[in-house]
Amino acid sequence: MIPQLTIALAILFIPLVSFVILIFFGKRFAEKSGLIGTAFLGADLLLSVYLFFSKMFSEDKVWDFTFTWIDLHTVINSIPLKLDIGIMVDNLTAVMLVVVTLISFLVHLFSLEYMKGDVRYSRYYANLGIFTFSMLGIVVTNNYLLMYVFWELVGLSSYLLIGHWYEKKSAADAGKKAFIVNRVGDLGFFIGIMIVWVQFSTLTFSGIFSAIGGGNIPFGSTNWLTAAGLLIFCGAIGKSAQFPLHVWLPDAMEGPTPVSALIHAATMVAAGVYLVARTFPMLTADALLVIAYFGAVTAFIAATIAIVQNDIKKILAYSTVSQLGYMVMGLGVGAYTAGVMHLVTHAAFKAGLFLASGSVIHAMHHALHHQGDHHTDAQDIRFMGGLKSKMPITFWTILIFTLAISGVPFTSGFLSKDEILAGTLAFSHFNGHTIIPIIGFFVAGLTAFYMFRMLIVAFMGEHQNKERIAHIHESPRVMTVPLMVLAALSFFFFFSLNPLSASHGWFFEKMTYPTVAVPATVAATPTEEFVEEIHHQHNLAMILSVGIAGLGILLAFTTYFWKKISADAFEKALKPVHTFLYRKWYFDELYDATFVAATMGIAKILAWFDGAIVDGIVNGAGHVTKFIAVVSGKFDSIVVDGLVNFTAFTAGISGRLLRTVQTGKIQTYIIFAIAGMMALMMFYIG
Amino acid sequence: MELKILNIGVLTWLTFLPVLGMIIVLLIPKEQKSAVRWTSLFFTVAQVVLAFMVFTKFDRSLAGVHDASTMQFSELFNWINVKSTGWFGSIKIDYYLGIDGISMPMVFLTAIISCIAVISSWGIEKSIKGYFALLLLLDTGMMGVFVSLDFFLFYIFWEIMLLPMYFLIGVWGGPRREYAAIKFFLYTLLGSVLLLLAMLALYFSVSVIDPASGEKIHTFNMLAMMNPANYDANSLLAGISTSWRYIAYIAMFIGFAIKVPIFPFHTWLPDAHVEAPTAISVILAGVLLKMGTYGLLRIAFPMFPDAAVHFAYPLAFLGFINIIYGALCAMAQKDFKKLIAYSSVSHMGIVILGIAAMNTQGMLGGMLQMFNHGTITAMLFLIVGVIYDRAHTRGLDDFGGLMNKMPNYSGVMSIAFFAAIGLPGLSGFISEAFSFLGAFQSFRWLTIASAFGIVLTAGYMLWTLQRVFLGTLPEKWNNLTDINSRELAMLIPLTIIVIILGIYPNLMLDVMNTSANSLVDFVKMNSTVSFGN
Amino acid sequence: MNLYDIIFYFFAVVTVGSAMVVVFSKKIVYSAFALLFTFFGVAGIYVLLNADFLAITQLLVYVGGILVLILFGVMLTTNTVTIDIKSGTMNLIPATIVIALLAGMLGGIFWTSDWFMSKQFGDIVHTTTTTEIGNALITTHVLPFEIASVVLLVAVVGAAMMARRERNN
Amino acid sequence: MTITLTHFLMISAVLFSLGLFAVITRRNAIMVLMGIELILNSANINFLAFSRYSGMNIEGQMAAIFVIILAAAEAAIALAIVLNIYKRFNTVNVDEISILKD
Repeated sequence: MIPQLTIALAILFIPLVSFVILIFFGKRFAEKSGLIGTAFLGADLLLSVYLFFSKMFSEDKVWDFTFTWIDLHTVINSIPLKLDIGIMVDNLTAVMLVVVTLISFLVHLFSLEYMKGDVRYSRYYANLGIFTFSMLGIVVTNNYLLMYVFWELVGLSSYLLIGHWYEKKSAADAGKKAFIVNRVGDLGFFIGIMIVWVQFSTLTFSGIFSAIGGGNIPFGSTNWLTAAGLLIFCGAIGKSAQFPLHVWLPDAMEGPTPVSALIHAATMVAAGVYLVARTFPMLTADALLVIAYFGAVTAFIAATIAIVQNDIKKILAYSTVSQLGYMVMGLGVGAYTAGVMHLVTHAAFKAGLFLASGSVIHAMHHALHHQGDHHTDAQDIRFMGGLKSKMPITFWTILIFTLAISGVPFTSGFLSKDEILAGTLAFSHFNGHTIIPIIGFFVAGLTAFYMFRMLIVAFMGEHQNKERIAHIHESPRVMTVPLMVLAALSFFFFFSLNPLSASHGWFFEKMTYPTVAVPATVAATPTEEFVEEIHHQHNLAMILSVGIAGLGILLAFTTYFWKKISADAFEKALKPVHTFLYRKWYFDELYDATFVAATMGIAKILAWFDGAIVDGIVNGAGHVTKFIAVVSGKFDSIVVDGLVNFTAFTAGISGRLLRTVQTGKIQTYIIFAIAGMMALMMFYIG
Repeated sequence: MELKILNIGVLTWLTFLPVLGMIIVLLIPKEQKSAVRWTSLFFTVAQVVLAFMVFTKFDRSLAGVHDASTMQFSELFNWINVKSTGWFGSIKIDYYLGIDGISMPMVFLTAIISCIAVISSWGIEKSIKGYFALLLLLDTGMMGVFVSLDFFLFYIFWEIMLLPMYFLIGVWGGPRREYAAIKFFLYTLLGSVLLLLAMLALYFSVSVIDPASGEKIHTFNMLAMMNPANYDANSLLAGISTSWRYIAYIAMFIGFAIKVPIFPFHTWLPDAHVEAPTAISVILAGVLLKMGTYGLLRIAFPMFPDAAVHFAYPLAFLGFINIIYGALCAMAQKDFKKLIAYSSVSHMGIVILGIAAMNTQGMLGGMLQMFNHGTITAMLFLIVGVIYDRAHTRGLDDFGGLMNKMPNYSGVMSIAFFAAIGLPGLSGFISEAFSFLGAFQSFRWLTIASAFGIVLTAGYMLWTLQRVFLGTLPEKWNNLTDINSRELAMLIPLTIIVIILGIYPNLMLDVMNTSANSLVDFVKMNSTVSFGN
Repeated sequence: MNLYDIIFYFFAVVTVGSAMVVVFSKKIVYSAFALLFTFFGVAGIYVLLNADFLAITQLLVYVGGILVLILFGVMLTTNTVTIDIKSGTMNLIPATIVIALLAGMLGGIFWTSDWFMSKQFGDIVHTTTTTEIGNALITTHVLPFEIASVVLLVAVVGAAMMARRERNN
Repeated sequence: MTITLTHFLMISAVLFSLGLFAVITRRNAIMVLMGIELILNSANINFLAFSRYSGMNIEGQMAAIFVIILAAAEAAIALAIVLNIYKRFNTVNVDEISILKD
């Protein structure tokens, strides 16, 4: 193993050490546990940065270390059957390592103040530790098995963090929902892994791709190859909250806000995108098309919902879903580097947005607490307003983030979003699916609109409650510093020196397209052709996207700042549409009424079936046996034992019997006579 | 490989140590309750130590299964020898013990679970002597089943185990204990009868040359029964894929299926579990259920390879039903113990699915799942027992918010729950994954359908976790105390096993691997061989 | 379906229907009057069976004699005709079973039996049978005829005597 | 389908069953009497039907004539008995007149 990989291993395990220390000795450290966690993550960040630079300046394409974890000592299809696992660092991993450790570190820092006085302060930092560990695991692994392992661990830590305040039923519910919905996606992922393993007897990326490149196709059919790709993508659907499994992410906002920033904005949900990027070489054209459509539909649905939400975290949650859809769409159309870049830029500005909203909520909470007001929702933007002057740092950073997410030039968001849009245009150029770029541009406009709506309503204008605003203060340094760092990272110069095009920056240079492994007959457009076309579409995409974003921003200002258009009137006029969007397209209701209700119903029916029918048969058999036993017992005591007595009684009994027949009523006799006659008739005739 | 203590084989020690303990327990005056407890504990701990010795000395490269020369720690004595009795011929029954990769994990599991059962029975007050004596007898029965290589001996141990179980449920159980005990007893007895019939059919079909006299005699030797050459040409079970062979296989299968339990023979399980005291539930779920699948692997598959291959798909289908049906039934339960009982049904379905696949991964997955399910379900039942001891109720809806009240308990519980869900890093994952991977190779769509079980499992497990441990604590449980050190002493070893096997499953897989491969090859090879020709 | 058939079914329906009223009616007076129609129907069936003399005899004896007797009996044994006479029933269930079986049996036998049929059936001329009956009564059947007349005489005398003795009481 | 012997026999069977039913189930003696009349009528139908379908044999009609004669006599006697019973027990319900039993 080369030394750099030892560093990678160190990066991976440092957060785990933090977790172990805090979970077992957290009580002892109490208030200091936050500092301990932050210190570990700081070290981790430094190592990641070092590794990043050494990888960037290295000539090696990939550093890889693989060893056999389990050897089954048998062969299948003349390949020895064993599970190889290991770690690897390529450019994508190096970047992701920095992204994860940086944001995790900032969130640790931010939480020092935000979570102060929490009942489970040390548990919180422990959970952050195990989350970071699992997320880093996803990033550094070189095979699907470990990927799945860490994938599930990420799910677990997300469950723990969402349910941090588990006394609240909604928090516990949200955690459970997140885990189960993710499990549904993971089920597909797992089936995909099964297909891959059964065919290739290996789960390392390089092994699989070289096998496919060598013409080895699952079950000899490209359809199965497409299916395998799509099933693995199912994992991404779950983790990255893509339609139709996006429902868990907004609920996950029940967790502490810094957690939302780390997990549900920057890293964990991006894992799905990362998975698609990793799987990219084995995705066929059909699979990519489906992925692109899933991304587009997700981006569209989430953006429409975000327009009407009032909870600041809900708005950000849906914008996250929408942006994730964007990234998936980007990968789906084949704009690999753009998708990955959007993942990175989005991580910075979305984490910033969440932390800023955390700062606002923190301040609001404080003020409300001071007033003794426990009814007003601290997260509702309608109760904010005019916070600009009170919280200048928060305002200015959030403005930068909003500009970035809206895709305004000179920001990082502009660079990546522009490339994705150019990619969609190129995609439609090659195979005529024009709906994808249309959705892409439309969603860009929507994004600009709802983000500025949030900004204007929350920060500008007048605050409605004089007393409350007097108590609102800017958050302490420990919270604003992370905001400023992230704001700085939202500018273009970190990714490309040319503010209008990323394609000549270091990112595009280092993050080259992976070699496509699938057979040429089912592969998407060849990379060179596609990149060429992107260049052609670049200017068009830039002009359109800037224009549309500007339009969205303008609309937001006219509606909410200058109030030239009445939002309320619109809302009234379009009541059904508004309700439909406000209730999130009724996805939750739909799932509750179908899947959840059906499962519970079937469960109840089966439980009844089990108790009443299956067990009933068993008990019935028991009763029958018992009855037979009783009868045979009676037979013994009455017939066999009483045979002697019976003989003696026969005369008496028959006499008594005959006496009852003698009713003295002639009609009864007639009946007997007829019956007897009929018996005789039967005997002789019949 | 041999290991002798005082010139007596280690397997005999393992098997009969608890009987020794039972005798001593019966000699202790009944006033000295703690002496009874400590004696039982001493003997079971000694058993664990022996099992661990065997585990470390076990040669991982020897296959066993059908080959007498690679059976380890084997002991072979003539036990019953009746000279020619008319048409019956001479009867020769051997005292034949030995272990291979299939039985080694089970031996280890039995020792550990028995020891933990003794610890968890510390609070038993009602006729304590009888209780521990029966528990130790049960231990012998279970251990004997896993080490005997003579079918007759196997059957004797199989029956020995029934009786203490009946009394332990029927005397120390809950309110409906008699019903549950009788149900369990009758159900298992039905299985035993079918097993006996199949055994006799095998006995009369197989004959070997007696080395002493040189004449051909019938034998109960399992390994002889696996060898196609030993079947008499015109006997009942000669030939290949004959209907008699299928009938014998099915009879044997039902005998084992009742123990597993496989749908629709599973209904004794929830009742027995609910009524049984905690320690007995632990043994029931931890060891007894494994006997069914162990029987399939040790007896049914190698002796009827043609039928095993022929009925592989139906078997896998039953596994599928077990997985889904068990999970759905569990979801609807309101009783904590019943829920765990149904989850056992679901998890044992994974074992069935894995071994039905008839390939190395599936077989290994199934066998590992047998061990892992033993430890995980034991933990779950202990967890229920802990809360039941304190609150005297098992209603899931009666609780809530225990996480704050009992943090250590909740920590252990979380590990058990997530292990049951199959979370990577804990032991349940790798065995489930292998079972599914193996099954996928053989039955593609069925496995995909079965995989939905993992979503359902997550559903009911998390729901339970939420109902019991999250939320707010009801007023009435304010005086609950956290788990004490005795309870921790029984849970911690299991927790450690669960975590270690989750990270490094090779520890167990190594032991089983050679045998599993050998079993798969043996079944595949003999499935096309005509018996007795 | 010719006229003969129509007439047959008509009488059949009258006979069976009214007989049912006789049997199942709750009021005895209704039964008595329904009996009248039954007798008429039966007489019609007699005609269809080429027994014109008997049909007339049926009407005379049954309707003119027996029915009137029955009506007298009804009136004499109940206080008034108008009041609902609760003529209760008994043995309903065994009777129903036995009768149903019997009816089924009879019907079955009648239906399935292969009856002896005269070959000259088609040639029969529809003429009156009165002459033939008269001849038969005074030739071949003279002894039964005489006995019947004695029986009738005894019956009439006996009935009168019983009625008278009862009056004395 | 023309009318055959069986049709007449069926009517007679129905009449017979109804008559017997009345005899068995009715309490009122007069109803019993009516049932008997129905039975006699059904017998007559049989006589005539067989006579007709066996080639216009006059014997059947002769039997029917004697049946009618006897029916008339029977009715007269029976009614006399009923009237006597009524005087004696003040009821005509046959089930109450069960002195035969004791």
